[in-house]
Amino acid sequence: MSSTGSPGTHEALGHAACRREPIDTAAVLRAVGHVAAGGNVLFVGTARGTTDGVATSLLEYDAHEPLALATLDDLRRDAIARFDLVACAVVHRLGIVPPGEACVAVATSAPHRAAAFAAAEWLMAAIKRDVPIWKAEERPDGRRAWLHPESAPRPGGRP
Amino acid sequence: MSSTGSPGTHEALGHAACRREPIDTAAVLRAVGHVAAGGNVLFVGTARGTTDGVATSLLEYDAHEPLALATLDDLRRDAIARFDLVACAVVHRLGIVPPGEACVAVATSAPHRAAAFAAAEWLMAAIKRDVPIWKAEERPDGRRAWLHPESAPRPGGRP
Amino acid sequence: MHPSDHAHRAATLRIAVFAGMADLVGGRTIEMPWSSGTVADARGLVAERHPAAAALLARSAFAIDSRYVGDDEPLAAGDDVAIIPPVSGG
Amino acid sequence: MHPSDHAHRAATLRIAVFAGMADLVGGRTIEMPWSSGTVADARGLVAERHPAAAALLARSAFAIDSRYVGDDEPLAAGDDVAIIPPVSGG
Repeated sequence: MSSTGSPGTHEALGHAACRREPIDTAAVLRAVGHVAAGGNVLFVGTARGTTDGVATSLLEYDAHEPLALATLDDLRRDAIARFDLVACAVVHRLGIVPPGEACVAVATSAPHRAAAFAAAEWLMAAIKRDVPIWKAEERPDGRRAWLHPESAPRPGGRP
Repeated sequence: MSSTGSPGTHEALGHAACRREPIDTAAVLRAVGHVAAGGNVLFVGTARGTTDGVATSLLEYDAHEPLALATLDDLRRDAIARFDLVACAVVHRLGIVPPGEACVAVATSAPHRAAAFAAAEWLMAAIKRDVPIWKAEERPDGRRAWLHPESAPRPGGRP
Repeated sequence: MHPSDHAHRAATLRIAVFAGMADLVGGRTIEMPWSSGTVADARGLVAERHPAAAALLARSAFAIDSRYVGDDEPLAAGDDVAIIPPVSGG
Repeated sequence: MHPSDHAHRAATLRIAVFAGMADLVGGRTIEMPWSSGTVADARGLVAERHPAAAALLARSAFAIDSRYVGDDEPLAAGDDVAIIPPVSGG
């Protein structure tokens, strides 16, 4: 992991992005590397081949891209402030995602590991709750269903 | 992340290792990739440039290698069983580690993210508590101090 | 009375829709004649034109220029309007 | 009485040491004449020969063949013995 930037630039370290190509997860982890950080966590959400016992041939993600990107970056900066991170990066895949490939990657770094773990877990929960991105699961029979969970609140509670 | 093995081989997925060369952290993450896993966590502990405000020029790790490797593999298998993981891998660096480089890398994968996060945190705490590996911090003045924490129990409580 | 009913020269309101909402309305943009009105008025019009989308619409938010807005917010033709149904990313 | 005192033909016990313990005893192996005895006996001998290491030794475990053993465990010359001080990996 390489050293980047100086301690004074912590708030700006890392980035938020949406990509239609495969996510370079190693690059997401590298983006949070810093000599001030001893704990580095990378979470990668991958498309499973089955969900609740039903085979999934592929996933598709749709998004309100400008709002999704702004929300991802807001959450990234929130995570840095809440958990006193050295850096934080997040990349979400859009479009078709075959089984086994990465849908989302979140990386956090902090002086010690507890903050890096807590921030990555918090950020993943926040992304699933707040970012205007939607997933469809396509079954082998070709049926594709967009997920708009009944249990989810109307979006925008966190503007 | 690639699919490897079949669901029946979960217990064996992943590996434990000690290395005197830089750790390929992306390879550690790849080692736990599987289509049955949707949540993948990679923790990387890196050598900080400062500890408690004191500059550290480098770290050195010593180990009882056979016992360290056996303990790492026991803990890896424990983590798989406790958290119902798809796979788990762990690599610890030995010898001299310059600031910014990885000292330890742990990867976990599970159907959902909560188990992958919990297992990685548990495994890191267990490694720090149970594995016969020791760290020395060298200051810029050349003094190198091996750490044998007063607060730590006598090793072997977990044979 | 619909906002468009008393528009002598009705302009067009374009609303971006996504995911399951796009499936339900049969496209990624809803276009409606529009002179003036609020988000609540737009909700009513969309539900009337696309009854199959009414239930999901009731659980959705509106955004203008990448900012969430409430039902009292005025909408003008030309605004960058989007309907944001419950999310499922990550 | 030390186990070695009544050994007519004393063999050698080799104990691997690491990290701060190696610094304190001045090497990575301790060699002592040995006929028979327990881990407790070996502890006493090491502390006597290396007083500077006594405090850390008291907080350390012994292992034979990569298995932790208690103070009552018998030790034989030729056993693969190691002293394991409190750990600090990760």
